[in-house]
Amino acid sequence: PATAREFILMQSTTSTQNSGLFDHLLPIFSQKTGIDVRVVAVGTGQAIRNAQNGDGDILFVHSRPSEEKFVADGYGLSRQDVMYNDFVIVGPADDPAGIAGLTDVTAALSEIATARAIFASRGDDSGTHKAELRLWSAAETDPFIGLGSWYRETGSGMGATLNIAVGMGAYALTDRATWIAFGNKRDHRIVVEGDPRLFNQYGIIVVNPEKHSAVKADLAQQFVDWVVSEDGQQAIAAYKVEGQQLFFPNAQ
Amino acid sequence: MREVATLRTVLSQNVIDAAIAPPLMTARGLGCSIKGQRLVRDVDLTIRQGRRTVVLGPNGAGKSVLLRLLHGLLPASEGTVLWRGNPLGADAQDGQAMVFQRPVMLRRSVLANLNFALKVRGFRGPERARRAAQALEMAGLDHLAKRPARVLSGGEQQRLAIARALATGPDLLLLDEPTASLDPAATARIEALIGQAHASGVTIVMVTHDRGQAQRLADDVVFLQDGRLAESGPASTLLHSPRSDAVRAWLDGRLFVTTPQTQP
Amino acid sequence: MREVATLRTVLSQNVIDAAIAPPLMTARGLGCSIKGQRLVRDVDLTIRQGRRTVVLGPNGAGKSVLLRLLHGLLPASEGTVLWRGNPLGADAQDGQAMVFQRPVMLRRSVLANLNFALKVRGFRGPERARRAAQALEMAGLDHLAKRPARVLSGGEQQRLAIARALATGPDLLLLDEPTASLDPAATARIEALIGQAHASGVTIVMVTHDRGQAQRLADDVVFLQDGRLAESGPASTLLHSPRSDAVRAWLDGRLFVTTPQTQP
Amino acid sequence: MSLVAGWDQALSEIVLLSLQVTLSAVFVSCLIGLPLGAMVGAFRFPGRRPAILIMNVLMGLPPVVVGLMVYLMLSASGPMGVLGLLYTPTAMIIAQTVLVTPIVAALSRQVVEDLHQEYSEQFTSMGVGPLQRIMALLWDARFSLLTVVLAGFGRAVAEVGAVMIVGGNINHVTRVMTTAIALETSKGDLELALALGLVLLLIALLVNLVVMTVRGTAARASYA
Amino acid sequence: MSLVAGWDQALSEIVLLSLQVTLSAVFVSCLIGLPLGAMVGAFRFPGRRPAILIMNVLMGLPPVVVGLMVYLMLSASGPMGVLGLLYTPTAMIIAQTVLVTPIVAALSRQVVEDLHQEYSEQFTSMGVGPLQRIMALLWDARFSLLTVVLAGFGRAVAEVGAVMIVGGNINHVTRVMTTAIALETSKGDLELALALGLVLLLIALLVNLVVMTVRGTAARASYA
Ligand SMILES: Nc1ncnc2c1ncn2[C@@H]1O[C@H](COP(=O)(O)OP(=O)(O)OP(=O)(O)O)[C@@H](O)[C@H]1O
Ligand SMILES: Nc1ncnc2c1ncn2[C@@H]1O[C@H](COP(=O)(O)OP(=O)(O)OP(=O)(O)O)[C@@H](O)[C@H]1O
Ligand SMILES: [Mg+2]
Ligand SMILES: [Mg+2]
Repeated sequence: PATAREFILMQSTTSTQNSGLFDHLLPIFSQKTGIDVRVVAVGTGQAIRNAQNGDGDILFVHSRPSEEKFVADGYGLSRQDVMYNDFVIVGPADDPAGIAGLTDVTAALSEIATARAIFASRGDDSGTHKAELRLWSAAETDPFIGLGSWYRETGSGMGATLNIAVGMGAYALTDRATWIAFGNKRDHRIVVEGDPRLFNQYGIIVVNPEKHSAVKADLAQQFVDWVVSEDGQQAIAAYKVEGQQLFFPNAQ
Repeated sequence: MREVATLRTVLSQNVIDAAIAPPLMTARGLGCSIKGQRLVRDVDLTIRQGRRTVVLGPNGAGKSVLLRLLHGLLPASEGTVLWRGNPLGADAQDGQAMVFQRPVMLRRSVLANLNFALKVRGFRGPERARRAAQALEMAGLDHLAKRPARVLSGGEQQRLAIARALATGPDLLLLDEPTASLDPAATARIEALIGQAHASGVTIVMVTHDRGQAQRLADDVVFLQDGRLAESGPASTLLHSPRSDAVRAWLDGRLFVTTPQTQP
Repeated sequence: MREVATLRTVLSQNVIDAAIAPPLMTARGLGCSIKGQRLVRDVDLTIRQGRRTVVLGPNGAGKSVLLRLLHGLLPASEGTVLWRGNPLGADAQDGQAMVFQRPVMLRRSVLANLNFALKVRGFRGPERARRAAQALEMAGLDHLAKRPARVLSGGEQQRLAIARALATGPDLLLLDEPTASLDPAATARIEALIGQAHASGVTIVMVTHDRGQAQRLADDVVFLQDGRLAESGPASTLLHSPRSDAVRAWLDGRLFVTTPQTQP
Repeated sequence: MSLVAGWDQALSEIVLLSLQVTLSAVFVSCLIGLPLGAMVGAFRFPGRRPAILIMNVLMGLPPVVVGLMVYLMLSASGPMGVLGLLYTPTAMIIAQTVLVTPIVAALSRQVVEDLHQEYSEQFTSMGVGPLQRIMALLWDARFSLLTVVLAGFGRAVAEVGAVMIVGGNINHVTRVMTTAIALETSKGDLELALALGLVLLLIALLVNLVVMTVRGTAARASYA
Repeated sequence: MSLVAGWDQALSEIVLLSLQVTLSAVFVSCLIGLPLGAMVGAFRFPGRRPAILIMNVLMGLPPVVVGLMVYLMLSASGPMGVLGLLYTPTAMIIAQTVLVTPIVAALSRQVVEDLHQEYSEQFTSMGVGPLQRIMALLWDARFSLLTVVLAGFGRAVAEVGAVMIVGGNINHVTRVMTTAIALETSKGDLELALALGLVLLLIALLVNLVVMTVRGTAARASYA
């Protein structure tokens, strides 16, 4: 339907798409500007790679070191914070590691390792996966000693990993937005939350048109400007699922 | 040629007299239509135990269709066929064997074709081997036993088909132009085999275009034209003093390519 | 039966005298082995323009294989075949038509089978329609023109195959037992058609098991046994005073089922 | 199912795109694969066995790999980037065509070869040229080839890996049934995913029904 | 390719699991699909046309849907949860079997039906029973059926959607070539993904070569 209209292409991650944020946010922007935003939601690595190849005008992911490298390598114009949410650890109701209610994520992870309770890791170098690995090292625990037994690398996206975690009664690290929007919770629930180290920052980058002339940097910049503007930030804050706010705008 | 004789000795004494021979198969008002074409119609026919019935008629008269009807391969659209007194059922082919006008060979060796037919009829072990060997000899195909059946020459295939049918020891043998592509010697040999089978009590229904063959082999003759029975009766009367024009014309070699069938 | 006459009038005057007829096709030392079996060997043969050559021999002698070799369907393992003076090449079948022992019908109607053959040989429009209609009439199949060719009776298929081959107006016609499953009248008619084609200059090579037919049609006779040429020559000499035992035995109907071929 | 029912317009958009992409891909695959299969099935030529081998192997072409290859071709930094085809239905058609063509070719090779065994000598005798031969074989084998084409359709309509990569599953632009199913699955909405799967099967059923009806009519017509 | 070379042990583990899962699934699919296809191809019975339709439609069964259905069956809260099969190679074999069986059945139905047209009357005349008939048809069509089986193998070996869901792509447990390719793709390591894809095609090539060699030998033996 958008044939006659201008559009930009955004490379983003499956977890962001699965949260439903884009379905809320993008129509508001399109209404306002007449620009459609087309989202390709893939793994973080793939999103960055696609953007490097020039197959996108905007990169919108949550993996700060990779984003900064992307800009440093000249693929992006500049990186801006947009919003954050937080990671949580979800687990089965019977809580075999006995970590429910803990607010110290490293302690919780150590408990999981000690109890050899099954933990489903994304294992796909995504933003969430990298955050998880940082937490394990903060807990001074090497999960890879349990690789193949209690530490399971699913090598899949967030949703698939949650399906697997639910399917085999495993713990998993996920972002709150995905979890709230997730439909196959069964008797899984959030067991650990609230640790400041679980902070999850989203950043947005306009792809550098000097690398790829087809990049619509002007239109992309319009979107970025809007998303970090008062309007855009409010729209983000207004997105709620089951009464809960999923993302917290924090653009400077 | 003693093979068929050894194959079936049971009935060999009581070659039954024509007049009192009990009916083995009876067709009443038999008809067959396929997709609106009436290929065969109004056929009344009695095949008597131990007799040789020869079916004659021009190309396209319905001879092969009739054989298929009797053998239970085509469903009758009209009328009935009684086989040993009972309507043709799932066991229509029990005790029967048919040699098709165009022999169908499995994609296997000559010997495997024989073995398959024998296995299906329940022959096992040495008995099967014996019968297969006998059939090979009968067909004169010993030297080709291991050759794929489908590369055999036309005549060799025809001989294999006949041997395969005889090997299982049927009570009723339906032969559709079995010697059409045989050399004169093989034809003579097959005729002799048919004679022997007949002598040992096998009932035979045979289609042929060869007048001489009909004269040599037929006890009874059935003459078809345009799907109808033009005439039928003992060979002696029918072939020598036919009543119908059709048979007379055919015997004179005057019955030319059939005219368009009248539509139903 | 005027159809073939009208089909080919070009050469009808100069029916060529046997002695001086130029060779149309020549085989020298021709042999064919398949998977180690020598099916045909050492065949020297001259097919003369405008003559009718009849190939005789028992089942499995290699008659069909020989026809395939001459027609360029099988590669010669030994020797050569010259067609109009040139070795058989990609255009081997130009000007030739063959009727196979087992007719192959396309999965189409009778008429479509004729039209396909004509189209392939470059006939278009009204000329094609004319020839197709003529062929239908020739085969006596007008009333079956729209029927799928593969449900025709055995004899009808054979007639269609002959008509299909004649329709394209070949110079050389190879016929493999063309009347094997034809009724007497159809046989007579096909023989007449072959005679007419011959009269109009078509060269004919024909396999048959029918001694009478050979006598009626043959100018030259080739007798094969066990893949070898047992004897060849003018029909008059060969059929009446054969030199070889094989031919004598065959003529007497004594040549029984071939013995195992000696392996190469 | 009520979920599906309440989703009318978006669903029909997705269904139509699915059909458009799949049928186009199958059509192009047949244009290439049927003659190719018929050629390899009917002709003897040096390298024929390797050709058959390759066609058979390519039936196992992984969709993700095909997706990646087409992506790299069409990507802005790829050789055909200027065409701007990435993340369009055209890209999805290309990817599916690459995937389905070997299936159609390999299977029709087998079907045509079986038929050609019967026709071969007759055709050579008649002087049937290469093109006529292929056309006649394809025509006479058409009823058997239908199953081959339906196998190709099945592969295309169910395929998600390749279209996901080159189409991007962009809402209102390149979202088709399979990518929608994958999305709902990753959202954990398994019921909706299954319901969509059912709809997809219904579409396949419909296409098959149409094909079978046409086939039946044609078979009857070819008799008359 | 050096990436692949340096990855020796992990790779061989994945390759072996891929082969194990795929070959098992194809084997079971043939056990079910070939006789089923032959039955529908050879016998006339009420409901035959619907049966053919269903088999053809099921060739378009979407892998993700199959994955979900098997997932729901095998999941802890599903009817067969007690077996604890989810996220094991067995689950992957089940899912692929569900996917491949209709392909084998539908295609072999066509092959057997074509052959049976020729054999039918002869078999009935000989009194060939149903079981013997099916066995004989499958045996005599075996060379054509090989292509069918290879099509099934191609589908199974390339399949990712179903095994991803029921296997979970768990490192050292259920990771196979296709899920590894998907993973590397999602990581953006397209080169490694493509290299793995190449390895997968090599595996398929190998399997096809073995099959073709066996076929060639058998064809020669069946002649002698
Ligand atoms: N399945 C079918 N559908 C339509 N017509 C058929 C079918 N089978 C046979 N026919 C037609 O029925 C007629 C009789 O066929 P049949 O094979 O019985 O002839 P026939 O007497 O055996 O002739 P021939 O001596 O040539 O073998 C033929 O005209 C044929 O075309
Ligand atoms: N492709 C092949 N492979 C092996 N053997 C073959 C092949 N084709 C024919 N033969 C054999 O070659 C021999 C000659 O066959 P051919 O068909 O030429 O015989 P024919 O003289 O035409 O006999 P008929 O009168 O029975 O038709 C036969 O024994 C046959 O089994
Ligand atoms: Mg007949
Ligand atoms: Mg012959």
